[in-house]
Amino acid sequence: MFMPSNFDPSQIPLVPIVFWIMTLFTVGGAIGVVSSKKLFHSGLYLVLSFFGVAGYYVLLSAGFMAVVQLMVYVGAIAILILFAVMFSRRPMAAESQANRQWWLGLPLMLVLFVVLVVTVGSVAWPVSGAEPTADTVQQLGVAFLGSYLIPFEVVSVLLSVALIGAIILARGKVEGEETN
Amino acid sequence: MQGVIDFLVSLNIPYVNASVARYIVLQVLAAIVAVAAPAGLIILTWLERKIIARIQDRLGPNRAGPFGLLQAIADMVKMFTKEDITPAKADRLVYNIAPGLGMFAAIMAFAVIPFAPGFAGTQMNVGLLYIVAIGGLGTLAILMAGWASNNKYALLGAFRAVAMLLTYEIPMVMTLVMVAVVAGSMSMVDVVEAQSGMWFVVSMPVAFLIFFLSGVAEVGRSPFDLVEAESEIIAGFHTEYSGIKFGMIMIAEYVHMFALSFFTAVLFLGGWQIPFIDVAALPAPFAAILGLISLLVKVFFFVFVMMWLRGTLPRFRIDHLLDFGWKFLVPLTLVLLIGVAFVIRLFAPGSSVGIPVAAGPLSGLGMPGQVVALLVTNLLVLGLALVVVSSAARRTRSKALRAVSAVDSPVPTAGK
Amino acid sequence: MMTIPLSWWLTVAAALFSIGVYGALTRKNAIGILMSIELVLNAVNINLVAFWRYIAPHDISGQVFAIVVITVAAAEAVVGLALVLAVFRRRGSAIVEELDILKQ
Amino acid sequence: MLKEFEFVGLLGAITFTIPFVTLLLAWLLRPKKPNPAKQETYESGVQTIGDTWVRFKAQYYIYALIFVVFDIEAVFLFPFAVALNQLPLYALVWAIVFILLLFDGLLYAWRKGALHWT
Repeated sequence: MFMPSNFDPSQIPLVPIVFWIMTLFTVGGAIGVVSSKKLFHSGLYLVLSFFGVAGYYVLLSAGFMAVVQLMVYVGAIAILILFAVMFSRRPMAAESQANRQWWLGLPLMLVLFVVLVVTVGSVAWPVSGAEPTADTVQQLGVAFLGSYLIPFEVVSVLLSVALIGAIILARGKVEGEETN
Repeated sequence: MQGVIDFLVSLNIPYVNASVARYIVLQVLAAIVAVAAPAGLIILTWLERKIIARIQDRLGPNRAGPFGLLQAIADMVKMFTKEDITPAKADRLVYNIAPGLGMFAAIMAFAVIPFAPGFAGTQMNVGLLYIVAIGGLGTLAILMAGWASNNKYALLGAFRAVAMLLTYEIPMVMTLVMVAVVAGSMSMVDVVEAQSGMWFVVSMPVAFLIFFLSGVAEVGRSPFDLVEAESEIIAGFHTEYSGIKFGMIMIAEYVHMFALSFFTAVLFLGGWQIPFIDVAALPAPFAAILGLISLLVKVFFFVFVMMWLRGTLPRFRIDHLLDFGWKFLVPLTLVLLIGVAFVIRLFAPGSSVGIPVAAGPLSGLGMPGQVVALLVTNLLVLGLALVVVSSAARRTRSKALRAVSAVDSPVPTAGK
Repeated sequence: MMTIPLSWWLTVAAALFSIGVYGALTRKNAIGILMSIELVLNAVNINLVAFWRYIAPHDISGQVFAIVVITVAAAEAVVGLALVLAVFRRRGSAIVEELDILKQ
Repeated sequence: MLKEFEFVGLLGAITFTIPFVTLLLAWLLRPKKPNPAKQETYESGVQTIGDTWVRFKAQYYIYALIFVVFDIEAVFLFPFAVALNQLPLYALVWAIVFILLLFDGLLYAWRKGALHWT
């Protein structure tokens, strides 16, 4: 056997490996979203990207965020987007989805990325070595109904307003609606 | 589980220290779950055919093996050796991914189930939300399958399925919130332990019924099987699937049904608990075996109930189904949630951790009082809902009657 | 756990953000633009949660913000897509460049 | 936290391979004789007319829309549920206000007939 005698599987760099797989999902999915020719496939790449981000949250010890990411983005928003895609005309037409300014957008994106990375590299982040407390969910509940009570209530107002607005918009009556 | 780990370490196998042993045990448990969940299909399909046959006064499968026990295996062989046809117009990649994704989602749901005292793969403190999150992947798989088939029936089936899944997910999530409120935690292990005094099915029968009903709808089984209503839209979202890919969709459906039974047993019937016996206090091997048996008995009870439902009830119509979900279950669960949260807060013990909180005014009554109060709340809310519904129905009926009589006699009868 | 430096997360988030901005600038279809905006919001969320984990793990505010961002993203998607549908119905197109009624 | 998701990861890794193994096995066993008639879209034997990917009923979309809103509501309710015993009584009142505000949205949809299947 080639294993050293003091082999300890907990020393396998599991976290970086998972990190890179999730990066593959997230960034690969994102590139798919902006470059796919079929809109429906863009939506599926978006799901892949969301999934990768959920993996990030697990690595960042934010289990609640990870599950919420899956539940809200994959389970709800992605479905909504795919529904909307199905609604639009010729969602599978393999035509270029980019507009005329795409050649301008590309260098702009690269400049933006470089600027961001340089900024990230130039700041000395005050990283604290502390571990988060075990039950973040409970903390969240106390925060929402304590110091963040007003955002909490505003969220419900925002959601119901969004719901009402969206229903008004989506229900505009048009003749010749197919009823299938 | 700790016992098994200690045992492995005590064997003094080279390289096997505590953390290696832990990984080995977890990995073996994962392998068992990943294989047993789809393999349970063999028993489930056989059971289903036998039970449905009994209900319909037939014999059911009785050729392959004793009592037809090998029927499912024969079916599997058939699935594997059938030609797999991909429609020429299909979106090939998505078409091929969808069944696998559905199967993945169904099996992954088992990750958070505590099988016996100390035997849980994870004590994740967001277990209840995890169930919902993984369920979302299944919905996505159905949408993908229906869309990629490029078949009108499949697309229509997928739309129906997704509309129904979304509708019934809300009452399900709200009952999960109620469970979290009563258990004070979102971890499945804590939920089971919170039921050591009294199963939630006793204190929250209405929440239990709603959970099970919407669960059956989530699984897409009869009477909620208009996802694949054969007589209306051929086979719904999997019209175009054949061979093993059809088999995979079927496996996903059965695994999902199995998982739902596990969830219902764990969340409302005390998981591995047995009434009047403190399972966790027994010596380790007995506790594990007895706990697992107790859980499986409950699981198969729910499996049986689901088959019974399928054998007895006709299919819902889609508008009735959606109306039932949105106009009855969702308001009912919201009101019930408010009631349950109120009762639990009234009975809550005080806490001095962090911000000190005064005890609820009724906390002196203790556990029995809380159970009775929850039960009364549940029944009151249900009674209220039924009164509202029946009065609304009466109003609609009399309106319809008036409309009919107005047509019959265009000249209104003069005066009284 | 802390084997990954904070800057990696920030770099990944920056990449996601840039890709999202690129998509929002160059996609023709309004739904594609909305998808790109979702990417941007996800990048923001990665940053928020990474800062929470590395800089102030005992202060839950980072996660509170992230959840509020998710909520806003959902509200945006709900209204945005309804808007796209309404426009699509009236004009028969979800291509942003063809929506030039104000020019005429 | 990472420990809690270890099992999910392990199970995920195994489960991920199952569909591939199944497909591979079936690929080895099954016959492969495609022909154009077989690969036609199945519509009970009738030739399919027109495009499948057409616009569908807006009603489905409206359900998805209401669902998203209530899904988010659940995200806020779960932390509230877990923290309930750590909260003063007035916090419960605020949570009920939260629920009722969203219920209001549902009632609006109901009154406007958005939940009505046509």
